[in-house]
Amino acid sequence: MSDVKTAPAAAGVEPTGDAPLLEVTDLVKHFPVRSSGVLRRVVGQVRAVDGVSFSLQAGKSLGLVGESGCGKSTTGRLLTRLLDPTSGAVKFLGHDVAKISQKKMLPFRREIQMIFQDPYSSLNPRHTVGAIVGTPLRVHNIVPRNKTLARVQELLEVVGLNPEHYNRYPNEFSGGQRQRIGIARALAVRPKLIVADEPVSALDVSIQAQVMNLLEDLQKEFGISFIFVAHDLAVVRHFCPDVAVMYLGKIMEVGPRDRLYEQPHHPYTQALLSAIPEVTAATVGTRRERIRLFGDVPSPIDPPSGCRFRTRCWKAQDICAEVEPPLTTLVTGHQVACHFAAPPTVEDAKASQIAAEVAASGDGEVPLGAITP
Amino acid sequence: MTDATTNGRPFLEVEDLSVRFPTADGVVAAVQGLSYSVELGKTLGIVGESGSGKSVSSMAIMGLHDTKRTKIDGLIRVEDTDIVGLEDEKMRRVRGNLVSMIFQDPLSSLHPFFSIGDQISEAYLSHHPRASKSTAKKRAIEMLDRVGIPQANRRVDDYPHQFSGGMRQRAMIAMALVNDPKLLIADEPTTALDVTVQAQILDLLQDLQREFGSAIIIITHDLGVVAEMADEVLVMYAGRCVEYGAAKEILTHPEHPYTWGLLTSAPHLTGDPDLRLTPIRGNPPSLIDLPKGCSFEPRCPYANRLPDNRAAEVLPELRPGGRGRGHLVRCHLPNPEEIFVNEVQPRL
Amino acid sequence: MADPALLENIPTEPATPERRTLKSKSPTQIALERLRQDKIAIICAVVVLIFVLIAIFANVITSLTGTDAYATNQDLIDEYGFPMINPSAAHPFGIEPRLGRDLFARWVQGARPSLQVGVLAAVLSTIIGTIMGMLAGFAGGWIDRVISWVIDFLLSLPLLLFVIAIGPVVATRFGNDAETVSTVRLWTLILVFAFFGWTGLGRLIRAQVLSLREREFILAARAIGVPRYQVLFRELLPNLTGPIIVFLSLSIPAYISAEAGLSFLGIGLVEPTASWGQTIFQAQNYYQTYPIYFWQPALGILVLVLALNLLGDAIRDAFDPKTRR
Amino acid sequence: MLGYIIRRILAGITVVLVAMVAAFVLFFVGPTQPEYAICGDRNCTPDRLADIRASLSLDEPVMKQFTDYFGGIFTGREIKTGGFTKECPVPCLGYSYVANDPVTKLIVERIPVTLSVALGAMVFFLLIGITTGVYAAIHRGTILDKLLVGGSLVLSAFPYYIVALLAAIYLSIQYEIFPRGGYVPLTQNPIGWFKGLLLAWFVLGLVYATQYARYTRAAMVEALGEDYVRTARAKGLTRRKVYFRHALRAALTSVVTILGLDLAGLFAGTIFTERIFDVQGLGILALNAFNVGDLPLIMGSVLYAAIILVALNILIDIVYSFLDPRVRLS
Amino acid sequence: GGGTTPSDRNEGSQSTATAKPAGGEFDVILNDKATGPAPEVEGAQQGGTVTVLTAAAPETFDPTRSYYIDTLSVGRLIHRTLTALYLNKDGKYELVPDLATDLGKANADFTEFTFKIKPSQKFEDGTPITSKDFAYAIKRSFATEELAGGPTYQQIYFLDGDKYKGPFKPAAQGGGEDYAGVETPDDETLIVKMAKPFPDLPYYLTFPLYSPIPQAKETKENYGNKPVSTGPYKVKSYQKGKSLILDKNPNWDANSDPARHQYADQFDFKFSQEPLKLQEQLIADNGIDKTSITYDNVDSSLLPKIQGKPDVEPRLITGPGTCTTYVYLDTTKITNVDVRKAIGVAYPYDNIHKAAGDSPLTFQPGTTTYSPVVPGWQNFDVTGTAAKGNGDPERAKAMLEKAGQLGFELVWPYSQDNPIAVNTSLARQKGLEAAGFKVKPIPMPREQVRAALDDPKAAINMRPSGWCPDWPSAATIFPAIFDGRLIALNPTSLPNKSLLNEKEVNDEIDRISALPIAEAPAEWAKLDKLMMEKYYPVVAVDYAKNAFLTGSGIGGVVNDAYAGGPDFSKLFVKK
Ligand SMILES: Nc1ncnc2c1ncn2[C@@H]1O[C@H](COP(=O)(O)OP(=O)(O)OP(=O)(O)O)[C@@H](O)[C@H]1O
Ligand SMILES: Nc1ncnc2c1ncn2[C@@H]1O[C@H](COP(=O)(O)OP(=O)(O)OP(=O)(O)O)[C@@H](O)[C@H]1O
Ligand SMILES: [Mg+2]
Ligand SMILES: [Mg+2]
Repeated sequence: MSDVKTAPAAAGVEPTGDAPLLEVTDLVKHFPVRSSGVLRRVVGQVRAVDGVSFSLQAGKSLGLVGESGCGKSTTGRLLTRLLDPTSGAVKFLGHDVAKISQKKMLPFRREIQMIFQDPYSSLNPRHTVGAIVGTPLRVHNIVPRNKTLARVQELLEVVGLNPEHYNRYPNEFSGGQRQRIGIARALAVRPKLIVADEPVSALDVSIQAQVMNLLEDLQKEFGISFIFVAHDLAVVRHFCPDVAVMYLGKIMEVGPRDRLYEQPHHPYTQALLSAIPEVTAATVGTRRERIRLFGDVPSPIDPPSGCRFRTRCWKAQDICAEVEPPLTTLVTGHQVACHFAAPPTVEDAKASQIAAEVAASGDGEVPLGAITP
Repeated sequence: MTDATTNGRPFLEVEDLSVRFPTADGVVAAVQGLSYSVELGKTLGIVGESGSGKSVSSMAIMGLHDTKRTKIDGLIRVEDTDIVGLEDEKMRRVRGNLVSMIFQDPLSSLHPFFSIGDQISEAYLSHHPRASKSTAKKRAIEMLDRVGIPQANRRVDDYPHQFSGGMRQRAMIAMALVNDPKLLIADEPTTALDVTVQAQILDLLQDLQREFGSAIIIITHDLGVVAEMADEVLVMYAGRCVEYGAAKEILTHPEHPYTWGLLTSAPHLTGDPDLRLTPIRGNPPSLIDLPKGCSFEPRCPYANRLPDNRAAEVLPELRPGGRGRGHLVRCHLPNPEEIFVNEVQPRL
Repeated sequence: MADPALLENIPTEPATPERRTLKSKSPTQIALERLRQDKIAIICAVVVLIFVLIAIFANVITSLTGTDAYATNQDLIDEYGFPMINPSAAHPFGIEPRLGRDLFARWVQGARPSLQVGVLAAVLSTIIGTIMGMLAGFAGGWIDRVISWVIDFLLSLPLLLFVIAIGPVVATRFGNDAETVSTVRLWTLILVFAFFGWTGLGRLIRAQVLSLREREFILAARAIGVPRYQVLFRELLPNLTGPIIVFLSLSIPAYISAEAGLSFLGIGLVEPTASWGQTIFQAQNYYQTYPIYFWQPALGILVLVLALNLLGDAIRDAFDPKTRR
Repeated sequence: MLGYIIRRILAGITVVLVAMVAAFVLFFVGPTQPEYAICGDRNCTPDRLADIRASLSLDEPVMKQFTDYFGGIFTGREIKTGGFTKECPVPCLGYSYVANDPVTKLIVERIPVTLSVALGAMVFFLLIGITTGVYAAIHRGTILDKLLVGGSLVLSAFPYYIVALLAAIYLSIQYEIFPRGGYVPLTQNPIGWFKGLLLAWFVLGLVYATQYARYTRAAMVEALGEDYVRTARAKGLTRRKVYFRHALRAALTSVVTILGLDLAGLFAGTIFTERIFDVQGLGILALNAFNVGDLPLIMGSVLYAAIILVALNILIDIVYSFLDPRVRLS
Repeated sequence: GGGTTPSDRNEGSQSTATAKPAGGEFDVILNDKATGPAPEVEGAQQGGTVTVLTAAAPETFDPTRSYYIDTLSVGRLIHRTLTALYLNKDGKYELVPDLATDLGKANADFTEFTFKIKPSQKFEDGTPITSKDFAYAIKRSFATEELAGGPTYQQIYFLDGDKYKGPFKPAAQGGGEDYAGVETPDDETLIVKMAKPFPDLPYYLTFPLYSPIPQAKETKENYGNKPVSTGPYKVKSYQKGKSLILDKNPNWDANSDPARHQYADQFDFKFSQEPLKLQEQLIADNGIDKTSITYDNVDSSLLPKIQGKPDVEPRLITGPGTCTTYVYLDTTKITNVDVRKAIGVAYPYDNIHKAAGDSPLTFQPGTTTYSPVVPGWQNFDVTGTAAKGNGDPERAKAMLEKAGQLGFELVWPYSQDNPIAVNTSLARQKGLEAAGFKVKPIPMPREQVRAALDDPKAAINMRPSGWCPDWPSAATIFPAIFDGRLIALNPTSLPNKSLLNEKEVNDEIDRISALPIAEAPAEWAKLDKLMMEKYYPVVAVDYAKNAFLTGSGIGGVVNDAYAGGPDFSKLFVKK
């Protein structure tokens, strides 16, 4: 294991100046939607990621939360250049990753790695564990061929797997063990940044904690930075000092976790937090007064004008439909994109429930300004 | 609320249920010696990690196992009917009528080729053979409306893929409730959904229960969900019940090390984020050659506190918990309460 | 050593001496090990191997047994064309009606062209189909459209009729002695089969690649920086072994029996190549009056086909980590 | 959907055109000598050979023949054949060299025959194949299941020609289990039509049925494992409904795609079946055309086969989209 | 005319037989006085349908285009002609007047013939038959470009035969309504004029080619689909290559027809049948097969299912055919007659027959250029092999050595896709090699074999083929294939496949051709012997025999050599 630590530093990517490890500015990714006509014209865009900015210092971790389809994975893939951004910049140590030619990407690939959500589909079922973990070593020529076996076994040990399972296939492992294999693979190149796309979502709670602890330890041990994507706010809170909440391709609220979880200013963050069922003596057997959201997430092809959340927001007023609220820094030190940013109150829960009832009795929508807090 | 019991007995009684699958590798003992009961108007939560036999046991209540490939022993009594070994046609009349079930993944559980309305009416028609198609369709629209699908009369002809995840699960619920069952088994109904949607669905289930007074079994691995929904909790591990009792009791004063593990391994929204999580070490055992002693022994951090090799050698009986009140626990540890208060609670 | 906390809760077994001798095994090695455990597979492999050896050493076998596939023994034939002798040491399977050639030797010699056509055409079409399917599925865009179009195009040509049109024509371009014509015919048949035969596999592979392409392990490989062609051949290809092996094991017998079928249209292989298909064709009228003539090539094909099929299934299973025996 | 279909049709047209060009080129590359076939064995004088060549325009430049031919399809043309000049209306596919009849007529005449064989066999193999496939899937692992799979292997190991010939001899001639083969138009005598085709349907159907049983079995096994089948059972549906409405419906989609190609093959003619069971359809027609180098008929056959294939491919896509609403709307 | 048999057995065939052929058996009785009706067939019954199965696929039933043995014999059911050939009860052929009142009156040098038409004869539609209809048929027979495939003696023998192009072409191109070779002074009289003596004309007129054709019903190339009938049967339906169904013709006058019967109600011809299947059908004799018959020769591979089986063997009808199998030797390339004879001596007759799947039922060894069914036939044996056994390689070798030609190279083509052809070629090769020849068989696609046999420039020197006389006269043989002047007349094709050009032979052909029918046969026989002894242009291999199966429910089955099988008109269905 000590070998891993002293592995030669990655060649090629030198930091320029004192740039942060990662700086994302106005990142946009639109997927074209084509018509079904003869010409297959582009008739629309799935605005999967629509202007996301944040930065990350070396050794730190940023959590990315949000509901399904809000663009978390797409962001992750843009960072690792598995997708080319429509616009915007991803600066890694000052180099714009989005503009490097595919051929020159190799050194960067060594610096930015990825862990995937699904431990079943992220491992090639026809490769042995040895081959899976050995691939990055081979591709980046990290160790001579005859040393690969030993190095892979060390990596397996680091992630807590039996090194003698080298010749086994992934399907012979449990979900948690597979996720460890995926982690060993990402670790093999000793990256500076790991984009973890929901690495524990598919795991059982008991196993989830094992993997979380492992990631935590690895981060401490090797000083790796993480972009940690998840939909579970508790998990993100546990792992990341900074958290960004996404909704429909945009960041709604971002900041240090204490502020964000204790003083959520965005109605959406508030709704998310209140929706999480918790085991506390207080909750057992009784339902809390929670914020209830109505309706579904709108289509990213045609997002609502102005504030994207307004169609489900009990606070929404006319201005929300007209002006898109910018991400503004609050006194608490975190940033929120809302015209009516305010800490949660008991009235919010009530108002949201009224709105939900209005929606249910009507056609599923609530007119703007119908509920005034 | 309606009378909680029929003939003074709980609506559903499961006694000493065991489900085994003979396979090429050996006999998989998916469920062993499981007993519990549910009363009308009450909710039972079953928790446990993947593969602990939650689904298998509840599918046994529905009679969904392939009788040729499954060995089911014990007693399952629904209302007045003994389900085990019931002949096919009679069982069919119970399914979806007296007892119905919703599943984890609403997309794969709905037939992709039939419209939502068709699938709901079909469920209605199969237990109301004399009803006309249009009645069935009206009933479907009514149910969709009831579960909160906006513009139900238009959406009834949509196909599952045209629904969002939350709507699909609502449709599943509508389908399950179309025949006014007295027991609804919800097998991880929200695992595939986002938290906000999960909250909507859980609300819906509670509303419906309040309205119809039916019994609910909710299967989940999320203790938070159990805490919000259940009156009673059954914790399963490796096919056996390891702890059983009132929800409040079990969630606040659990006595089985496995339950402690479940509580300590999940991060919480409040509390110190820098506090290290305490996972349950190791992996779940194979159900083919279970250790003859306590199945949790290999992963139990407290097993070594027992004298001799008892944990590994002797299967612990389900015994009343320290504080009584119907709390049952399957553990050899003599002083679980003490350990919980002193060693486990601080980590929460 | 890293922080011991890393290993907390994980029961690590102590390093055994085995660890030192552990070797990295390729999937093929693992599959072979598994195959060795499979009795049916071994039997089938032996059967196939015997057939292959017979095909390769046909000349040796005939000369060892003192039989000759080409020498006529018309003195042993009666005036109605029927053999006047029963199978004997000199002619273990008896002799052919009409010309009186030794049937055993012809059976042995017939294994060669039959297997040649079957194996070569199947291997070629498998290679073409795999590459085309992978290209179309992975590259997408216009490459996909072109390949899909070509597949449609080839499917729309009546294969049989083109063999009829091409076969005899090509042969005569190369020479006019029996040997040349026969060899050219063999190769034409192989190439035509391969050229038309890959489309089914191509489509299948394309569909598979389309779905595999979305799997996260492909993303993982790209994230690591695995070059494109390696993604194709190292990551995707092993996941296609199932359909490829099945196709191969089904198409070898299909081509063998297609060659036999073509003989009925007068466009199969030609003498002096004594293929099984050719023999069945000539023997069809004798199915009741001289059954051994008809049945020996028919049984040859039958046994070979069954063995190949079962072997194919076994190999596919051996390569598939999911199937455990 | 409509746009998609139009796109498919356009692509299909290019396929058909290139297939015809290929047939044309192949004909001129190969030393086919239709004049000999037409001239016959007797009295084939050099003068007559030259006459025939001229009357078939074989002495003209290839390019001109090609443009004449294709022009004829759209505008019609006059054709000189066998000493007579004939009007050939749109769509003119030329006159068969040998039969001296318009190709269109020859093909159209045979279509009912081939369709009768193909559709009847289809009914047979779908019925037998799908029911046995479903049965085997439901009872997978049993001896019957294994027998079915093994039997289909054995059957596929023999050249089809032999299977069909022996079936004809044993089943119909020696033991008279089936009526004698032979095509009688349906419109003329429905019973005769049915009797005459029965054995052909049976044998052709059986050979295909073994394959379809295998496809269906595999698809059914997969479908039976799907969650929605479990849901169907949980709703309290009868077994029959679960298997046939829910599982089979899903399994059929994959069978339908294969069916498209197979049907295209059958519609283009089944040479051996037609020959052995005395139902001469398009297969024999095309075979003879290729054998004697009857260019217009070859081109006609290729055109027909290509159109059938393209059309069926498109049709299958449409059918598929009706079976699977996910395809329909995306 | 002539060529090969309909079944295209153009290569090798046949073996030993018991019957020693002797001369004179098949002399034709010229029965000028014969009148209808034809003598009853023993046991004949009315009604029923006769099904005829065959692997062949006749191309057309246009009388003008009928020339294959099967279309000719089927044509005789449909068409009546001026004269007819009839096989009588005693197995003798009679040439009888049919629609004509006698066999025709010829002038002294056989260049003009006059026929009187029988009165009140009708077509199937009831319109009366006149001499114009015969004249039109004659004119139509010259339209060989439009209606290809028919016999062409008229172009050689008839007046202006080489110039006139038939009624479909304009006069400018040599066609038109007017043809000098035929005159019809009135509706009963027909005068036909020749360019050179043609005593055999009454034979030639038995072809459906010269059945009356009503010009009003002319449908040109479609006429064959529904020819207008004059015979006992008319076409009910015809599908090319598939089936032909014949119904009774109510307007046929039995009393005027000395050569035809009308027993069955219907004839159902089924073409393009699978050979093995059709033979099995007749052997099994079940259901409809009981009233079926075939004219295809039985395959020797099936004989064990027939011979010695009391229920099958009697239904195998055998008898002589008309064809003779030869190997033409290119006399311009194998110039030494002794070498040619050595080939005949070395020829592996038996082995070739075995290889070809022949049996004693399908051939009889033959050593002459025509067979005993031709009047006047005389046997002789130039090679001394009797065309039996496997030749005498030793003697052949000695002959070669004597001629100083040991290792002489023999080259022939064979069809690579036809196993029979491949097998026979192999047997031939082994036999000839044993005698010290160098041998080079060339495999070719079927079409090319046809072309090579017909191509004077082909690099081959042996052409395995055969010949069949069109009527019982050697006049359909020598002038057609051994006349040396044919070579110059046909620079690119090869009626004379031996390229034999001997003045002696040519002169004899001219002389004998002008002799009356009664005198010619003996002369032809002499020419045959002379030609073979002196020039040996062909290896004569065998005389074909017919051996065909019939269902048990069919009566009146006799082998009619010139009908290539049964005489259909004699068939009846047993009740
Ligand atoms: N290749 C693509 N083509 C078109 N649309 C896409 C593509 N990939 C993603 N999208 C769309 O972009 C949006 C964001 O997708 P993304 O996968 O980033 O969401 P996510 O936040 O990761 O969701 P989840 O929690 O379900 O993983 C979705 O609406 C998705 O449908
Ligand atoms: N048909 C079967 N044959 C063999 N084993 C089976 C079968 N069905 C289930 N099992 C096994 O029974 C055990 C219990 O399965 P079950 O589905 O009840 O788990 P679960 O508690 O519902 O888990 P999850 O949370 O993953 O749904 C598992 O180990 C499973 O592999
Ligand atoms: Mg995602
Ligand atoms: Mg489950």
